[in-house]
This record gives sequence, structure tokens and C-alpha cells, in this order.
Amino acid sequence: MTNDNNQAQPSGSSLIAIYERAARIRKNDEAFHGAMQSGKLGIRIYYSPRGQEIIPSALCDHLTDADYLVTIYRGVHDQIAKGIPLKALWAEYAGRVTGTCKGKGGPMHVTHPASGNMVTTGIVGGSLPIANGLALASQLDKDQRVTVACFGDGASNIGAFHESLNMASLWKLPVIFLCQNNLIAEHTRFEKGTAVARVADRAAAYNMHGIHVNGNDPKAMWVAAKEAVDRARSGKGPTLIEAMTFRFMGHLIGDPDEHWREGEKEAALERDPVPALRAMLISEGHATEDELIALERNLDEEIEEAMAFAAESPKPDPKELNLDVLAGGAS
Amino acid sequence: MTNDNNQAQPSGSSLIAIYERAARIRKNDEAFHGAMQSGKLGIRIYYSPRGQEIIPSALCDHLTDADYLVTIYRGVHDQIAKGIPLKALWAEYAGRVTGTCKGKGGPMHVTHPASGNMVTTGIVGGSLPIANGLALASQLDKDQRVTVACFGDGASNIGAFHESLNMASLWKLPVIFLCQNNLIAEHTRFEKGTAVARVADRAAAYNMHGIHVNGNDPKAMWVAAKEAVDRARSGKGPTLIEAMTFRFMGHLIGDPDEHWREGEKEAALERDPVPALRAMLISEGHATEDELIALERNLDEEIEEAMAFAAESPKPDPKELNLDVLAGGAS
Amino acid sequence: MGEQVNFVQAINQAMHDAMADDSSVLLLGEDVADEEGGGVVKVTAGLSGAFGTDRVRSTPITEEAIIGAALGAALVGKRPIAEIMLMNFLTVGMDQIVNHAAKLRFMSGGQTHVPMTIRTMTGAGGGAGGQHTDMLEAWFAHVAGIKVVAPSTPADAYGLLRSCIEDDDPCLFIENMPTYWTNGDAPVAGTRVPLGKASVVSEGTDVTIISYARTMIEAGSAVKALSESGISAELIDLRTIAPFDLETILTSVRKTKRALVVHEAVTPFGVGAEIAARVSEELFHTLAAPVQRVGSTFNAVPYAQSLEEAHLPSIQQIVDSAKKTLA
Amino acid sequence: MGEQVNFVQAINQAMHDAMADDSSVLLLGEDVADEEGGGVVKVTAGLSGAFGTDRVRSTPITEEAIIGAALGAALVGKRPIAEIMLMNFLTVGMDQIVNHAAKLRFMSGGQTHVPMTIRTMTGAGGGAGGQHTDMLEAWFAHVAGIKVVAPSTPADAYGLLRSCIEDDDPCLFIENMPTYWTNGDAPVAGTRVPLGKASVVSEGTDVTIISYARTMIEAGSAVKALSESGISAELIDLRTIAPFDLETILTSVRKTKRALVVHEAVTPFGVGAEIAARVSEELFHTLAAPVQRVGSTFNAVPYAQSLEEAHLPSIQQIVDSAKKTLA
Ligand SMILES: Cc1ncc(C[n+]2csc(CCOP(=O)(O)OP(=O)(O)O)c2C)c(N)n1
Ligand SMILES: Cc1ncc(C[n+]2csc(CCOP(=O)(O)OP(=O)(O)O)c2C)c(N)n1
Ligand SMILES: [Mg+2]
Ligand SMILES: [Mg+2]
Repeated sequence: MTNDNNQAQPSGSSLIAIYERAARIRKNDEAFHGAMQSGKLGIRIYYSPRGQEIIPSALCDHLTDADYLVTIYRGVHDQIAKGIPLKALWAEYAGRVTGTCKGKGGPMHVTHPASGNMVTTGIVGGSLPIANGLALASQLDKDQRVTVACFGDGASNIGAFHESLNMASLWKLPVIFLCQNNLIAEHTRFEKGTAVARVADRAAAYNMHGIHVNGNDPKAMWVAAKEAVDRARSGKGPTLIEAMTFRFMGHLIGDPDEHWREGEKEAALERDPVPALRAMLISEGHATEDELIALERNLDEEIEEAMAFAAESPKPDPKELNLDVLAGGAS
Repeated sequence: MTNDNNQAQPSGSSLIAIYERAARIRKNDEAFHGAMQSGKLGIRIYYSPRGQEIIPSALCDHLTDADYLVTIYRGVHDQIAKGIPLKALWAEYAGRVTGTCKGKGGPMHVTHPASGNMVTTGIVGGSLPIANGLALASQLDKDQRVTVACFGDGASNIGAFHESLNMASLWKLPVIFLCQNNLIAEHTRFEKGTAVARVADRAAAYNMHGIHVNGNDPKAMWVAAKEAVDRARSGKGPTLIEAMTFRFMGHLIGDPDEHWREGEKEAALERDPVPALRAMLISEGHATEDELIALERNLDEEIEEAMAFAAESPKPDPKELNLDVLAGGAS
Repeated sequence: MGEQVNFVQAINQAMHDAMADDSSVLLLGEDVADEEGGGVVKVTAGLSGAFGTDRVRSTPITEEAIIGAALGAALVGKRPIAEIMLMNFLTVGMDQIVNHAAKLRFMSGGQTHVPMTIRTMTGAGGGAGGQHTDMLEAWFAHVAGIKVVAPSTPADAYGLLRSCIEDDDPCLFIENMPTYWTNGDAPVAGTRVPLGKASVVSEGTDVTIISYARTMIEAGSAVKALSESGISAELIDLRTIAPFDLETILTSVRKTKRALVVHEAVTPFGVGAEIAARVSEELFHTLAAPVQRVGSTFNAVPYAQSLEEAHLPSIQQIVDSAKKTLA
Repeated sequence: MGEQVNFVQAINQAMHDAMADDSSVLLLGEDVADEEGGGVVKVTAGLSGAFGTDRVRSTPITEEAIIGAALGAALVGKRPIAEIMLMNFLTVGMDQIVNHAAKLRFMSGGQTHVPMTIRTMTGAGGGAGGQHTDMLEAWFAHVAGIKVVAPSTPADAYGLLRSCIEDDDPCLFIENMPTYWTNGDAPVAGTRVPLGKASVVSEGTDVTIISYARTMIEAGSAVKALSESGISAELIDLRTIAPFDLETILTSVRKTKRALVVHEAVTPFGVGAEIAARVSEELFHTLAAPVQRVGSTFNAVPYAQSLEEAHLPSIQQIVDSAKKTLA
């Protein structure tokens, strides 16, 4: 299924908000790459979300801090769009005690309940069953929260996907299964691992509403996310969104990223979504060049401060090993 | 998808062969019930297949001993249709060393490679991943064998179903996923556990051929099985068959079988498939009453002999505990 | 002898009382609601009637989704009980238990935690064969961040389950199916049995027998048999397997100078190995004999009764092993 | 010093030679074929080129289906190698491994068996955090019907993997990722290292140190450090964890009268518990000091380097524990 065009479209201010989130993600990604090259902060592992910035940036226009997000190792774009503070994020990547998780979780397990970042998992498929549980709590408490589970195209083949969608549909849970389809799973191309042409078509196997959308188109993604969020909030149950996108920087830092076929990457990069949105904002008159430059300068400062905060922060003391294992650890 | 009616129909002799298998299953079931009531053979657990006799009886008209079957705890109908010798089967149920598995496996793990009964599992969903492996070996060896994985409607919701169908479709494996939909999973009604109206419709999620058929109609089931077997043998890949049926005797012996709604069971029993096929054979002139009585008398004798064989057989010696754990156990 | 109840009644009452006391307690599992029979052996009978099918939900046969749903709800204030029908089916949900439930408190630096109880039943003796009755508690004891509990009396089942439900960390609560209908003293409603505390079931001076769950029955019979041959055995019920009550064990063995660990799980790499290793280390100069272990033979659980009985630990094996420490 | 190769090369060569020698050897796993990069760290590079993508198949991310496919093919004459990228992902396939692969020989009364090898990598030290580097070998050692193998040198990796592939039962072959690119003597092509046989890496008279896999490095350094303080330690590499070579261990400890077990896995309920329990039982009257154990601290693997280093067993801890047996 695709979107119904009579639906509301994003306002200029929404588009600017989407751009601000996407630009923050992109600039943060550049800063992480820089920090890893220089090596000075001691960031040990990083899964770049470059190419996928628009998806959560548009989604989060419909969410508040009260809504729940469960994401994956490749989830820093989701976390930032959801509003995680960059200082604590950088400190976590740098393995500092001031990090979101005191440096214990690291990039694959960033957690920040205050912004609704409930769980980040390194296990393919691991995000979906947990999302159902968060949504079940909201359903019982009638608190109107929406839970979003992010995962990749490769994850749509694992058992947890199937079990979770079946349960969510049976119970009409207020959850959104957001498959960010970048057409690649580590080094395996989409069609080599997934027996169906469109992940969204799998929704029918659960009598669930499914949406296939270009996740890099901010307007289409905003509309798709709105439909799914409205359905969840109004008790209409879960939605499977397949948001088409790209993975520009390989599976993780250090990956040669060799899966692209001749010309594919160049073509994709021409459609790099963040500059495209920036150009749209100007061409459609939502923002001026000067306004965007100011916005971007603020982001640069925000990231500078986050880096500095992480650099100055202390490393966790080994006694932390005994804390947070079970309750009662004095922590 | 339903069957295409231009397909070949079962001959009279095929229908008689189907009836012989189904009658053997049914008479064997009655004998197992009798033995468990009397308690004399020491059968410790039994999952009756009553109501589901026709499905494997029609399927096996298209299979030989060389083809592989993987079934479940509720699988004695599949095993008998596939040609397992009743003596060794009874001895296994009775926990005798002359049993198919020396009494080590028991009812939930009956195995008899000579008749193609490769694995019987007690784990819901456990049969499907293994079936893919058997089919993979056949595909590599180009030996034209077909593998059938039996499972229930409840099993169509577990992760192993999803992973297995996706892999089988990607690799075009010569495998048939045979869902015996008796509309009940232990004590949970189909619609309460399965978010889709027809399990067969899930085939589309894997770009797989799916067939929804009345498994208790010997002609329709024969046609559906033929289509799937022909596809597998000719390299066209896997098929998901959803064969609709009933579970007449509860989940296992001792189960009060309370899930039926008002009048449901009576209506179902009126369509008890084995007597229905018997009547059809006579009304359509494929067999006479006398011929069927003779056939049934032979079955009674066969079962009598199997019971006697089990009763006379010795119990396994405790030293068997150390055998068959790893290779080199002198066995 | 006061009022008697069996395990099914005690466990049902514990869940009932916990749900009555705390609206955040939920129950998820296959067939748990009354419309589905109130559990395959009726352990959850009446709970959906009393608390509604919102809080007492029958699930599809999807262990990973069941545990994940309980885990997710636990992250935001619920105290879910996830019933996994049989312990062998935990293998289907191991990722959610081990990689997620047990680790989220640590990996989040204490920002989140998982007050979830997984109830599961198991135990050989009924002829269910190789895939339905394994004792896998040692796996979970080897994982940081999850507690493992196994009662041997209805009253402990009640009190330990209440404590698990109220515990702020994931707990695995192991129920023994073959003894489900065995009677014992009724629990006093509301009683909690603390986690991590063993109980000295009978005092003795010659040898300490440490066990838990189903084999407490065989161990108890062995204690009687030993006393008839003039040997005074002290019997300890571990009750909580992880973290286990080392202090109570050491106090006893300091007195008896001899120890024997008994469990239904297969011996190699089982819970008995850790206890034997700790006792042998801590009381090296006190022990008068090597610590003995009795467990099931190292093979899959066989179907034939003749084999299943030989596979399981026997009273005689326990008696002989105890005597070995005194030889 | 002769030709040197690293683990990646040795393991790749073992699979290459096995596939060349026996057309029934298959390889299934995520990204294993060259079109998918020949493995995430290139361990399987070139194999699909040499033997074709029928025999060397990249799979979807579905561990249960991968193991099941290998299992099923193994039932009918194939000798599949299933690569499960990281050990923590075995949690997704536990049902197929434990309830099926390990038990089918027994449950079928010997009619079928499962000559399958599961290769998996793991090991902390790289900052991957809590879900990517666990050492779970004790779980599988506790299951009858499956062998558990963990090499500590490239040559042993080659010879043990060849033996696993040719073994008629399921084998779990554990590879250590952080030391993948460490060099060692090149294996002699075709060599088999027998399963179930430990190797005495260095002889000594004062204390026996038993280890395996990655911590053989720390243990080796500890042996050197100890010798500098005049302590002669004998170092045993278990190589096969289950079934383990008790005889070689006992022979050594009879001589040294002291034992220390070292592994990367967390200490409680780990492999060290079984070894300590067995040694303490068998050599009760010989041991001059309690058996010591050194493992990782009991928590999830932390991300921060300062924590990850403190979590893992250190050379100093091994030295101190060895000295403790001599105090
Ligand atoms: C259960 C499991 N199997 C394998 C892996 C190793 N792994 C990590 S990411 C990944 C690819 C996932 O691809 P996809 O779902 O498309 O997400 P993407 O990385 O493209 O965002 C794999 C195989 C894992 N983390 N968990
Ligand atoms: C993984 C797993 N979970 C739960 C069970 C317990 N169990 C055994 S049979 C069954 C119901 C299966 O229903 P269905 O798949 O429809 O097969 P049927 O029994 O109706 O033939 C359940 C829940 C199991 N054996 N395995
Ligand atoms: Mg992807
Ligand atoms: Mg059913």
C-alpha cells in the first residue's frame, strides 16, 4: 500500500524542523567520523546512519518525549531525532561515566528514557518484541503513547519480526514497526536475503496495515509516519512502514562498503536526502540561505560543546563493574 | 490460492489406497486408545490424529519411501501414511528395545529413515528448519526427493516458520510446508493465536506458492498435494499448503477437549472424513462393501500383530543410556 | 497437620494475591486465560476471571514475543509474569532473556531495569521424552543479571514466587511438573520467602546434603535411610540457585565436614559443579572427604520408563554417595 | 621460526582443505560467499570461488534456519559447517542446537546422527559491548550429545576444525575474534588434532594452570612471570572443552599438587567450576591447596575500555592466584 494523497502535508515549519533534525544527525555523523580518525576521544565502534537521516527526522515530527523508541546499533539518527542530549551521547560513545549509560552500554546500547530512547539493541530483530511490551503497557494504561520499533530490511527475515507482528496485530497494540530498508544487510543485498519484493507487503500476513514509502522524501515520510502515529494513538492498532533509503558509509567504520554495483552509489549520492531537503526549503521559500546558515552554525556549536564535554569527562571507575548488575548495587 | 480444476484427479485405485492408509491410521488410533485405557503396554503419552487422517493419506499417494518427512508430536498419522512398520511403531510407544528408536525417543520422537520418517519433533516450529536442510541435500544431489514438513496452525506464528519459508523460497528448495490446520492450538482457538484468516495467504510474504485446501476432502487434498509435489520434483521450488481439518480427541490423551463451541464438534463429527471416504468409495463404485471389509480385516490383523509384538518385546537395558549419545557408543 | 495444598494451588494463589495487591502485575503465556482452560495444567485457572483478560493474556505460541512483551512492559512500570510452558521452550526465547532482560540494567547504566518473572515448568518422570523435561538452570545461573529460583514445597513456591514478582530484576522461577499435585503445608497468605536464602530442612552432624526442587524428595528419603544406618545427615534446600546462599552451606559443612550436592540436572557442568568448587575452595582444610555430586546420567531424557528411572538420581545413589563421604 | 599464519588463514585453509577432500562438506552462514565479501572478517574468503555458491551459501539473517538447514543436510550424508557470526547469536538458534542437533542420535536410537560443525566467533576486548562477545561454552558443555572445541593457536585451529568437520556428532567450534590476526606456526596441511585431547604447552612442577582459547595468552605470560619469581608452572591447553581431557589434567596435578583454571567466561557456573570440582574430587588427598579459578567479573561485557580491561582476566590475577596455591 502507498500513501493516500488527500492526507495533510507537512507545514513549512515542520519541514524546517525535519531539516534541523536531519542536519544535526548529519553533522554529528561527520563529527563522529572526525573523532574516530583522530582517535582522541576513544570511540571504539560506530555504525553510521548516513543516508537514513530523513526517516526519523520526519517521524519525530509526530512524536513527543513521552513516546517510546526502540532502535538498533545503527540507531544514532533515531536517537538524535528523538531528542537525546548530544553531550551525554558523546560521553557514552567516548566511554565516559557522564555518558547516557555511564559508558557501560556504548554505541550499540545507548539508552535515555527521558527522551523516550528506551532500548538500543545489537541483536538483529531484538527491537521488535520489546516494542510490543512497551506498547502493551501503554495500551493497559491508556496513556496515548506510541511505540516505534526501528529495524533494517535484513531483520525482516528473522523470527522475532514474525512473532512480533503477529502478536501486535492480534492485540491491536499502539506500535509502529519501522523498517529502514537501505537495501543491504551487512554485506548481503536485499534481494539475496529477503524473498519478497517489498517488506511492506508482509503486513498482509498479519492482517496489518502496511506502508511502503520513500523514506528519503521528507514529505512522503512525514505523511506515512503521521498515518501510522494517528492509527496507533487512536487505537486502530499497529502499522508496518517500509521506508526506502540508502546506507552511504558501509556497515560500520572500517568497512570497505563494496556491495554497490557499478554506478549505484554515485546515483544514490546524487539523491543524498539532507542537501536535497535543504535545497527544497529554499526553493519552496520555507527558509532563506541566511536562516539555514544560522541554524547550522548553532548545530556546529552544539556538537562542539558535546565533544568538549565528552573529552573533559572522567572514565568510569572499575568499581562500576559491580554496580547495576542487580538492584541494590549502590547506584 | 485454491486449486486449479483442470488438474488430474485421483483414480479409483488411488482413492482405495488413500482409504487403506486412513483406515490404518484410524484403527491404529482406536487400538492406541484401547491400549492406554487398559494400560497394559505402558504407553506413556499419545497425541491423537483423529480427524486428520486424510491429509497424509492423500499426500503419500505422491511420495515414495525415498522422500523425506519431518513431523511433530501429533504425527502418527503422517508416519503411518508414510509407511512406518506398525510393529516397530508400537514397540516404540510401549518403550521396548525393538521400537524404532529402541524406546529412547518415544511417541514424540519416532524416527524411521527406511520409510523416510526422518525426524519427529516435540517443539512447535521445530520441523521446518530441518526440512529445509533435507531438501537442500536433495537439491545438491539432484536426487529428485521431496521433503515434507508437517506442522499445525499454531506453529505458523512462531519464528521458525518465518525463517524457514523465507530461506526455502530464496533457494527454491524442493520442500512442502504442510500446515494441518485443525483450528486449535492446544487450547487456543485459531483466530486467537493467528492474525491472518488463512495461513496459506502467508505464502505471499515469501513470494511462495500457497494452497488453501479442505484436507478432509480426499480428492481436493490429493490434487493439492500433487501440485506441490510436482512443483518440488520439477525444481519449481517450495509450496505452502494449508489443509483444513479437525482435532477430534483433544490435544493429548486426558485432555477434556473443551475448546469446541456449542454444536461445533457434532457438526464436525458428521463430516468425519474416514467414514465419508468409505461411503464415497462404495457410492462411486470404486470398491464393494465386501472388498472394504476384507481390507479392514487385514488392517485389524496387522495391528493385532503389532500389539502382540510390542507386548512380547523386552524393555531396554539401562546400559542403553550410555549408547547413542555420541558416536562410538557400541551400538 | 494443618491445611494442605499442592503446588498448583500454591502457585495459583501466589499469582492471585500478587495481582490483587498490585495492579501492575500481569500474566502472559500460552493458554493461561480461562477461555483457553486456565493453563494446560490449570495453574492459572481463575486468574483471567478475577483480573480480566487485559492483565491475564493467552498468547500465540511465540516464546520470543512473549518474553519480549513482558520485558518491554517491565521497563515502564509493569511487573509481568511470563509463563513459558516448559523449560525446553526457553531455548526459543534465549535472546530476549540473556542478551536483553539480564543485561539492560547494566547496559543502561541503571537507567532501566526489568522486574519480570519467567515461570516455567519441567522435570522428568512422566515419559514425555527428550525435549520436554530438561533442567537447564545452570545456563541461567551462568548469566549475570538474572536470578534463578526453584521451590521444593508448596509454601516455598508461594513465598518465593511472591518475592520474584516483587523483585526489581528478572527472575526465572522453575516449577516441577511431576510433583505439581503433591501436597504440603499451606502457605500463610502474604508470606514472602526471601530470595538468596537457603533453608536447613533437617539438621545433622555427619554430612551435608545440598539439593533443590524435585530431588529434595529423594534427598529427604535418603536422609531417613541414612539415619537408619546411624548416619546423621543435614539437608539444605537451596531454594534460590542464583545467587545461592553460600553462607548457609559453609556453616553446615564446617560442622559436618562432608558435603553432597544432588540435583535432577545432568551432572557435568551443572549447578553441583559450582557448589562443589566453592565448598572445596572455601573449606579446603575443613573437608574430611571430597564433595560428592549426584545428578542425572549424561544423555537426553529417555522415553522408556526403564530408562527414565535409571537416568534420574535415585535415593540409593544419594545414600551411597553420602556414605562415600564417610568411608 | 617456520612459516607463520594467523587464525583467519588457518581456519580458512582448514575449510578449504576439508571441502577439497570431501564433496559433502558445505558452508552456510551470513555473508560467507565472496559476493558478500567472503565473511565479515574474510574468514571464508575464496571458498565460494573455489567450491561454488551451491556449497558455500550466504544466508539470510536467520540463525535458527541456518542451523536447522545444516542439521537437516547432516542427517542425510552432508557434513555442513554452519557459521554463526557471533556466539551471542547462538541464542537465536538454541532450540535447533540443544533440542534437536544434540539429541537426535539418542532419541532416534542411533538411526540418525548429525555430523555438523557450528563455527562461531566471540571474545571481548574490542569495545563491542554487552551483546557481541560473551563466552557461553559452559552452556553447551552441559548438554549431552554435542562437543565443544576452542583452539588457542592457528595450527590447533586448523587441526581441530578438520577433526570437527569429520566428527560424526555436532561440534561447536569457538573462534576468538580479538586474536584472529595473531600469528602462530603454520599447520602442516592435512594434520588432524584429535578431539578430547588437551596439550601440555609448557612443563612445570609447582602448579598446573589449565586454560583454553584466548586466555592461553594471558596464562602463558603468567607462566613467564611466575618463572621469574622462581615458580615453575605447567600450562595445559584444554583445546576440547567437552568432553574434556581429565586424564591429562590429573596427571599434571598429581605432579604439581596445585591447580588453577583460567578462562574468559565469567567465573560463576563456568567451565572452571566443573574442572575444579573434578580435580578436587579425584585428587582430594593429593592437592596441597584449593583449586583456584580466574574468569571475567560477573557482569555483562562493558563498553568503556577502562571497564572492559578490568572485566577481563589479567596476567596479574593469574600470577596472584597461582601464588595463592603456593602460599
Ligand atoms: C541475530 C543476529 N544475527 C546477526 C547479527 C550480525 N549483524 C549485525 S547487523 C547485520 C545486518 C543487518 O541488516 P539490516 O537488518 O538490513 O540493518 P542495517 O544494518 O542495514 O541497518 C548483521 C547480520 C546480529 N547483530 N544479530
Ligand atoms: C516452542 C514450543 N512452545 C510450546 C509448546 C507446547 N505445545 C505443544 S503442542 C502446542 C500446540 C500446537 O498447536 P498446532 O501448531 O496448531 O498443532 P496441533 O497440536 O493442533 O496439531 C503447544 C503450544 C511446544 N511444544 N513448543
Ligand atoms: Mg539494511
Ligand atoms: Mg492446531
